[in-house]
Amino acid sequence: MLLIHCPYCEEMREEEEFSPAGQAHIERPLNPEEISDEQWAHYLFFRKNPRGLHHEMWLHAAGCRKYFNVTRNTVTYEIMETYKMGQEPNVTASKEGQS
Amino acid sequence: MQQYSGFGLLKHSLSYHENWQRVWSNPTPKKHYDVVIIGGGGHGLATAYYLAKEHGITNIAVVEKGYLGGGNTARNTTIVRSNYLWDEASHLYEHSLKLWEGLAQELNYNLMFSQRGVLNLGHTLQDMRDIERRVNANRLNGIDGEVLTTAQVQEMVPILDCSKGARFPVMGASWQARAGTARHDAVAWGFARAADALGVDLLQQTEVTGIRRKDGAVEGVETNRGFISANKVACVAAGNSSVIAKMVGMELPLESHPLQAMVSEPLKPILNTVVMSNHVHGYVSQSDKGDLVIGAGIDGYTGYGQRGSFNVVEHTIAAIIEMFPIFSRVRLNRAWGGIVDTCPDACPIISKTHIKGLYFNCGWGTGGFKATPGAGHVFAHTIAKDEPHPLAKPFSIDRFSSGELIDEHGAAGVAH
Amino acid sequence: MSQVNRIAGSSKRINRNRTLTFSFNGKEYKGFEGDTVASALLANGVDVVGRSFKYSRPRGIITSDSQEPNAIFQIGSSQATTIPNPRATQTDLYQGLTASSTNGWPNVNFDLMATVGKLGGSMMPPGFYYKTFMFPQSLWMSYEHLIRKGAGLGASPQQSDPDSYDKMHHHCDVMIVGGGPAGLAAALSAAQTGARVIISDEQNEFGGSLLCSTQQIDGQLPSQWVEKTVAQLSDMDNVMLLPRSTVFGYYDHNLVGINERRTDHLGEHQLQSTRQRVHKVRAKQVILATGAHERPLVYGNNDVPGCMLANAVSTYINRYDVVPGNKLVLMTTNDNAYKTAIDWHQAGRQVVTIVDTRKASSGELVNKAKQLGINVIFGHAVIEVKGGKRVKGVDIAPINPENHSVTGAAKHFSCDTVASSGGWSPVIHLSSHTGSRPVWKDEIAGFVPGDTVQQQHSCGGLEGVYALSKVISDGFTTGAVAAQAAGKGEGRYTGQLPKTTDPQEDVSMALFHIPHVKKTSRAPKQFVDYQNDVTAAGIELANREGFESIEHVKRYTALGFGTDQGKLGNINGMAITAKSLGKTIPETGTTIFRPMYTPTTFGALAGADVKHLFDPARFSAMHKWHLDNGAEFEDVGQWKRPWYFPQPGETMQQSLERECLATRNSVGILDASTLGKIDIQGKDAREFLNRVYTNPWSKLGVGKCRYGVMCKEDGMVFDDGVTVCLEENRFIMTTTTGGAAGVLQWLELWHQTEWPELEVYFSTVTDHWSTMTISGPNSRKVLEKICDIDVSNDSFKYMDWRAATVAGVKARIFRISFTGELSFEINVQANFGMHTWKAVMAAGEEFNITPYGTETMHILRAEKGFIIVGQDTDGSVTPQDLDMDWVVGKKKEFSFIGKRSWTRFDNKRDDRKQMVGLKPKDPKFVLPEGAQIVFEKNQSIPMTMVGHVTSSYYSACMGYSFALAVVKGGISRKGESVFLPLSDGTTVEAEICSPVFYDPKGDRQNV
Amino acid sequence: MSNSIQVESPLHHAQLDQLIGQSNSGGIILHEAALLGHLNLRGNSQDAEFLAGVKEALGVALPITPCSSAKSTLAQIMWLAPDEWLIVVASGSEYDVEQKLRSYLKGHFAVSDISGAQTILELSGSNVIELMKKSTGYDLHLDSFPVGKVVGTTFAKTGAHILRVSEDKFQLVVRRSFSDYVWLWIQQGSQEYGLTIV
Repeated sequence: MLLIHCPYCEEMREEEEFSPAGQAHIERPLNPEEISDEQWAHYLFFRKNPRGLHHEMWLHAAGCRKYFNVTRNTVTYEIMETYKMGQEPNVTASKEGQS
Repeated sequence: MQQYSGFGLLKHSLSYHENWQRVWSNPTPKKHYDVVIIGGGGHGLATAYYLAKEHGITNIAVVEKGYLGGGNTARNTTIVRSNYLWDEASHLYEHSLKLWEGLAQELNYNLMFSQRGVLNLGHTLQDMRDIERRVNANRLNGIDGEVLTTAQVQEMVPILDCSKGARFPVMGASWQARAGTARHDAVAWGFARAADALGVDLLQQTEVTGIRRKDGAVEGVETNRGFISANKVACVAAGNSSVIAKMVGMELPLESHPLQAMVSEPLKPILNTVVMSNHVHGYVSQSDKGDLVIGAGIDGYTGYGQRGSFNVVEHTIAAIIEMFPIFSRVRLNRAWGGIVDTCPDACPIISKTHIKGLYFNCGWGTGGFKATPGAGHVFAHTIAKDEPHPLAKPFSIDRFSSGELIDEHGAAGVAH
Repeated sequence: MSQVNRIAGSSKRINRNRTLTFSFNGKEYKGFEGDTVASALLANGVDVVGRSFKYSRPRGIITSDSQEPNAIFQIGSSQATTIPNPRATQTDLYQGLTASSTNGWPNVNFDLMATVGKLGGSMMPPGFYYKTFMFPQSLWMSYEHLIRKGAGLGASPQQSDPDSYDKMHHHCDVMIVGGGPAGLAAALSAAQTGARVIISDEQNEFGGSLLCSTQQIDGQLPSQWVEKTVAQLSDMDNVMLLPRSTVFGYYDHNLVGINERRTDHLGEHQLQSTRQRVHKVRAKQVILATGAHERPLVYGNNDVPGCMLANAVSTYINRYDVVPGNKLVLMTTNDNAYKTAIDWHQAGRQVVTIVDTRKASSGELVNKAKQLGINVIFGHAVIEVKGGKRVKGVDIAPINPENHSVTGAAKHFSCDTVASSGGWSPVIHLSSHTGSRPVWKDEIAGFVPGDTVQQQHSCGGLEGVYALSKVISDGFTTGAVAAQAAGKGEGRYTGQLPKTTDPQEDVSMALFHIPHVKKTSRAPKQFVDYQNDVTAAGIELANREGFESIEHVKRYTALGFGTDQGKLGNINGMAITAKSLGKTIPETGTTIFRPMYTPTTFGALAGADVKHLFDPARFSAMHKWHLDNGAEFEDVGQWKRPWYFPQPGETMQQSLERECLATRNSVGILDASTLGKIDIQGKDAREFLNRVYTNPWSKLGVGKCRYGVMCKEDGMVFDDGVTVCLEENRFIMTTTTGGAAGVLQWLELWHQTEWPELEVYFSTVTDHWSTMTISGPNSRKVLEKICDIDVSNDSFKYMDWRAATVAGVKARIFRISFTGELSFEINVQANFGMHTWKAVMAAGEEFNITPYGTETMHILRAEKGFIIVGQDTDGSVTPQDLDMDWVVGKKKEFSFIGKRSWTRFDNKRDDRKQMVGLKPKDPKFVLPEGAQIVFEKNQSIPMTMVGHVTSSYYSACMGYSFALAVVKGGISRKGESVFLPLSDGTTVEAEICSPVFYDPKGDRQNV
Repeated sequence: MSNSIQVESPLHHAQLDQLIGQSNSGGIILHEAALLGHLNLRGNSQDAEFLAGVKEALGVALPITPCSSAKSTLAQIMWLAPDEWLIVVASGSEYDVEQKLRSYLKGHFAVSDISGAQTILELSGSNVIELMKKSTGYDLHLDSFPVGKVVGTTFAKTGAHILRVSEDKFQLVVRRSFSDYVWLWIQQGSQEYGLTIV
C-alpha cells in the first residue's frame, strides 16, 4: 500500500485517495493526420513499462482532483519524488546510473 | 522417459522410492541452439515441447533466470475455460482447452485437470445481455455454454447468496461445463519432463542479459553463463517481456501489473465449481486440498514486485463474503502476487517482429494459464514456420497499427 | 480423571479461582481462566488431538504457539458460530467452549483411515498424485471425487455469521511488532521521546517469552518487570497498546495490518461488540521485535504424541502449571534447552535423560542440570521413538553429524515425553512481506531480515540476539534510534537499563536432521512438516528426482504449505535439501514468506464493508417517492434507478406496455437525475468541446442544446449526451449515468496534461440537480399549468432551453427528447426535487401522467433508433458504425480526439459491424438481446457470425417486436434477411431495416 | 418562492429531526447542517486581481495554503485544490453571493451553485476520533490535522471534504447521492459508542 505525496495538497496521502493513470510525459502528436499508423499506434499503445525507475501519472481522485507525476521504482515500489504536471523529474534512470 | 502409473508407484514403493529417475536433467549450455526460448514458465516449456514433438526441432534451449514454472505459472488461480467473446480469442482458448483434455495422458503426468465447470455470474441487466451474447457466440463457435437463471444457479451452488436482498443480487450466470481447474505446477513440470525427454535443454538459473543481432537478425542471447548462439529467439517472459524487448530497443504495447491471489485454510469440500463475478469483483474455487482459491483484479499501477496493495485483498475478500456470507468466519491463509503483462485490448501478442528470428508470446494479462498448451502449440508453429499459425494470426503485434484490436475486456473480466 | 497434569505451581497467568468447563470431541473437561485450549487439554492428559492429513497418524500437541501444526480444531457450538481451523495453542479457553478434531474418522482415537495410511502410505511419496490416476482421462473426475472426500481440515460454517467486524486507521511514529522483552523495551524507550507509539502482541497479554521465563530481572520475576513496563506504557498518552492483536501483514511504505481479537476469548457471539477489528497502521518507523521460534529436531517417528518442542514444554510448566507427561527425555543441540529439563525436574517429575548431540558443554545450565542430578549423555541423539498414541520410549545412539551416521549401538530408554530443541529460528516472516530477502547468519544458524527499502528496524531474537540482557538493551537502543528516525529524541536511551544476569552458554550445534541406522528412505518416518506429512525421505526423494530449487521442493512436497506456513518445518526442510544437494543453506535459499502471518478471518478483512455497506447505493432526491409507489429498481453503477412501476397484479410486460402507451398517447414522467452533469466555464470552453466531441460547437447559440458524441483516442464511442449553452462561455454537459465520473476525469486529464493553456474549468453538478423528464403529447399542457413562461412551440423550440419557475422553484427546462415525443426536461435544485416532482404529478393527474422507469425509457428510445452507450456499443464501435456520421464535424480545424484512428486499415473496412434495425419475421417474437446473427441459415458449427442483437423489445405502440443490432456491412443490407440461431436450437429470421422505427421524420418531438 | 414549497435536504428521508433528543448519552453526536448555500469557486490563486475580487466580495481573503480554510460573517471557505474552493453561505443566500462574486471577478474564473449537491454532517462527541478512525485513513492527530484544516479524502467507500471545527468536532461535506450511505455507515460505526442526533 503506497503512501504518496500529493504535490498540490503538499502532504502524504494514502494510496486509496489516488488512481494510477499510466506512463507520464506522453505527448499527443501535434499533427495526428500527418504521421504514420505505426507512429500513431506508438502514441496510443506502446509503453516503456520499465522494471526499475518509472515516471508515471497519478490522479488525486479523492483529494484535489489533480493529475501529477511520480518517479517510482517498480520493483521496490519506493517513491523517489512526486512533481507537478508540466515539470520534469529530478530523479531519472540515467542520473541513478541505471539503464 | 520413465513411464508413470499406479503400478509404477507400487513397484517403486518396494524399493523405498530410491530409484525414481530425474524428471529433467541439469545440462551445461551448448554453444549453439536452433531455438532459444527465453522464459521457462508453462508457455515457454509448452512451446519447446511442441517444437520438438510436432516440428522435429529438438536442438532447443529453454533459458530460465529462476526455476522452471516459477513465475505466473506458480502464482495463478488455475482456472481453465474458453468462453471468450470474440471469434479470434475463443478459437484460441478452445484450441487450448481441447489440448488440455488429453494432456495428462500425452505427457504421462497427472495435471489434475478437473472439468468442474465455471459460472460467470451476472448482477445487472447489462451483465445478462453480455452473458447472452457471449454464450450464443460460444455455442455457434462450437464451445459449450449455457445461460442459467438465478434459480438454476442457486440449485448448482446452494451456498451462494442469490437473495434479492444482496447489494447486487444474482440475476443469472453463464455456465461452461467443460471449464475447470488444473494443478498449476504440474503443467510446467509435465511439459518440462516431456520436453527434456525429447532432447530439449532446460537451463535454469540462466538469465538473459542481452540479445545479439546482426543485419536485422538475431544471433543469440547473452546470459550470465555466457553467450549462446541461436538461429531463432523466442521470448515468453510474461511480466518481464518489456524488459527483454528493451534489449533490442523495442517497446511493446504492454503494462506489467501486480495480480494478487489468495487461499483460505483448507476446508472440507463445500464448493464444487468455479464461481466468478465481474461485477462484485472476485472469484473463488475450492482446490482438491480444500483451500478456497480466490482471485481479484489487478493493481492499477505498474509493478514488478510480485506483490500488490492490501486494499485489493480487502475488497476481494469483501466480494467473496458478498457472494458467500457463510465464509465470513473462514480464515485467509496466504496472499501473493504475480506480474501480469496486460495489452490494451486484453488479448495476447503471439507474433513475429521486425527483427528476423525474434518472436514474442506475451500480453496474456490475467488469462495466460488456461492458454498454456494452446499458446505453446501455436507459438511453436509460428517459430518453426516463421509464419503465424492461423489461430495466432489475429494476435500479431501489427494489430495495434491497423486497428484490428480484439477487445476482450468484458469476457476477460476479473483477473484470473 | 481431572487435570492430572496440573501441578501445584505458582503461575499468575492462570486464575485457579475460575474453573472453566469445555468439551473436546464430545467429552467434558475442566481448565482455568488463562488457559489455552492446548494447555487445558494437556492438563487433562489428552494425548491424541488429531490425525495427519496423508497417513492418518495420531498426532498430539507439539508447540505452545503459532507454529502448531497438529492441534487444528473446529471450535464453536452452532452452524453460524463455528470456526474452522483455529490452533488450540492460540485459542483462549472460555466457559462452555466446544472443540473437536478436524480429522479422523470415525474418531481420532480409532481412525479407520489410519489402516489405509499404513498400507498405502508407502505408495504415497511426495508428488505421487502426478504419477497416477491418469487412465483413462474420463475417470479422473471420479478419482478426484474420492480424493476430495479426504480434503480439508475444518468445515465452513453453514449459516451466516452473526458477528460484526470493523477496521481502524492509525498513524504513528514508531510501530512495534511484538510485546516481548525487546518490544517492550523499544516501546518504552521510543515513547519517552514523545513519539507516537503503537505496540501489538498476538498473545492475550504482553511479555512474550518472559511469560514463561524464570530468569530474574532487577532481582524479581520477569513478569513483574513486564507488569511495571506495561503499566508505564499504559499511562502515556502517546502510546497505544494492542494485546491479542496479530500483525498479519507488513505492506509497502510501512503499512502494518493488525487483527485484534476482541471477543473470541469471551465466548461465542458477543452481541453489541465487534468480534475482530483490523487496525491499519501507517508508521513512520517500524520495529520488528518478533523474537524467534524454537526449531524441532527431525528424527524417527518424531510425530508420536508426546514429542514436543522443548520450549513449549517449559511454557506449559511455567506459564500454565501443566507438566505434559511423567518421564522426559530431552534432546538438544544447545545449552538453552536444558532449562526444560530443569523446569521438569523442579516440577517434581522424572527426567530420564538429557541427550545432547554435542561432544560436550560446560555452560551454566548444563552444570546446573548435572548438579540437580539429571543424567546427561553427550554425542548422542534420539534416533527413533517407540509408541503409537503416546511415546513409550526412545532409542538413543551415538551419532556423527559430519557424515550423517549413527556410530554405535542404540540403547532403549522408556519415557512418555520427548522434548527436542534444534536451536532457534528468528521470526523473519514480516520482514519478507515487502519483498526483502532474508540473509543467513552462520553464528546463529538462522535467517535474519535482509536489506529493505522500508523504514524498518529489528531487534532482539529476530536479529539472533538471545541472551535476555542483550535482548532488552537492544530493545531500548532500537526504540530510541527508531524514534529519532521519526524525528523524535536524540537516538539514545539514557534511562536505567534493567539488570539481569544471563547464564553463560557454550556454542550450539547446527543440526537439523538426526541420522538413523537405516538410510533416510528406509528409516521410520522423520517428519519435517507435520501438517502435510512431509518427511526427510520425501524431501530427499524430491531432490533425487530433480526438484532442486527450494521452491520446487516446497511445491513438490508441500513443505510449508500448511496453515502454519512452514513456521515449524521450513528451516529443517531447507537444511535437508542443502545437505542432499551438497550445498550450503544460503546457497539453497529460502522460500518467501507472505501474508498472512497467521490465518486471518475473512470477516475481519472485509470489516464493515458487507451487506448493505458492501458498496454505496446512490439515490436521487425522489427515491422515497419511487419506493412509495412500488418501483422495482435497476442497479446502474452505484445508483438505484426505478426500472418500472408495476401496479398491483401486473406482470412486468404489462407494466411496460402501460407505461409506453401512456407516454406515447398522453404523458409520462422519468426521473433522469442520475445523468452526469458537468458545468463548463471559461472562454475556451467551446474550443475544448470541439476537441473532445466529434461534432462542432463553435456556433451553438446561447439558449440552445446539442447532442454530442465523445470518442476515446482509438476512435471508439465512449460517451454521449446533450450539452447546453447557458452563456457564451458556459455550458452544461450531460453524460450517461454510468459514465459521469469517467467523463469528468477524461476532461480533466486532457485539460491538465495536454491543454493547460485553454481557459476552462469543469465542475460536477450531477448531484445539484434533480431532473425529471415529462414526455408525451400532453407534456406541454402539464408544464403550462405550473410554469411561468410561454412554452408554446413558437417561443420554446425543440433543442432550446429556458430558465423558468416551475411550481414556484427556479428551474432550467431543456426541450430535448429521448423518446421522440414532445418532451421537457425540468431541472431544479435537488433540495426542491421532491417538491417539484410532486407538483408535476399533481398537475399531470388530469392527463393520467404515468411514471416510467429505465426499461420503458429504453423501449421508447429504441423505437426511435437512439443508442445507449454501453448497450448498443461495446468499445469497438465508431460513430460511423452507428450510421451517425452526421455527428462528426468535417470542417473542424483541430484533429479532435478519436479522429486520427478512423483512417486506420481496420476502420476503413466496409464489412465493419454497423448499427441497423431488425424486424423479426414473427412480429410477436422478441429476439433475445445478445442473440448472434448469421447470413447463411444452414451452416455447420462453427458458424460465421456477422453481428448480434444489442436491444430488443416488443413495442406496444407499434404492435410488433423490433430490435437494434450490429451487422457486418449492415447499413447497405437493409431489406435483406438474416438468421438468428438461438440457444434452444431454433433459428429465427429477421429483416434488416432502418433503426428508426417510430416517427422517422421526427414530427412528434417538434410539435 | 412561496412558503408552501417543501425543501428537502439529502438526509430528509432519515427523519433526523424526529431522532433529536431520543438519546443524549451517545459517544457520537451527529448534526446535519442542512440546506446551507454551497458555491464552488474556480480561479487562479496566482492572480492578484482574482484574489482581491474574492476578498472584496466575501470580506475575507481566499485561503490559498493547501488544505486551509477561512471564515467571515458571510461565508466559510474551504480550500479544495490550488484552483478550487468551496464557499458555504447562509441558507438561501447562495444566489446573491454568486452574483456578487460574478460582479467582483474579472478574467478567468468559474462559480457553480452546488447547494443541492451536498450536505454537511457535523460529527462530535467523546468517541468522535474513534469513529473517524474507522472511516478515513487520514491522520487525525492534531499535529497533522489542526483545527481549521480541511482535507479532501476517503470516507468509508466514498469521499468527503472534512473540516476540523474543533479538537473533537468535524464537518463532513458529503455528496447528496452518497449521503444515505454515509448515514448508514455512521450508524454502524457508532453502534458501540451510542449515537445522539442534535
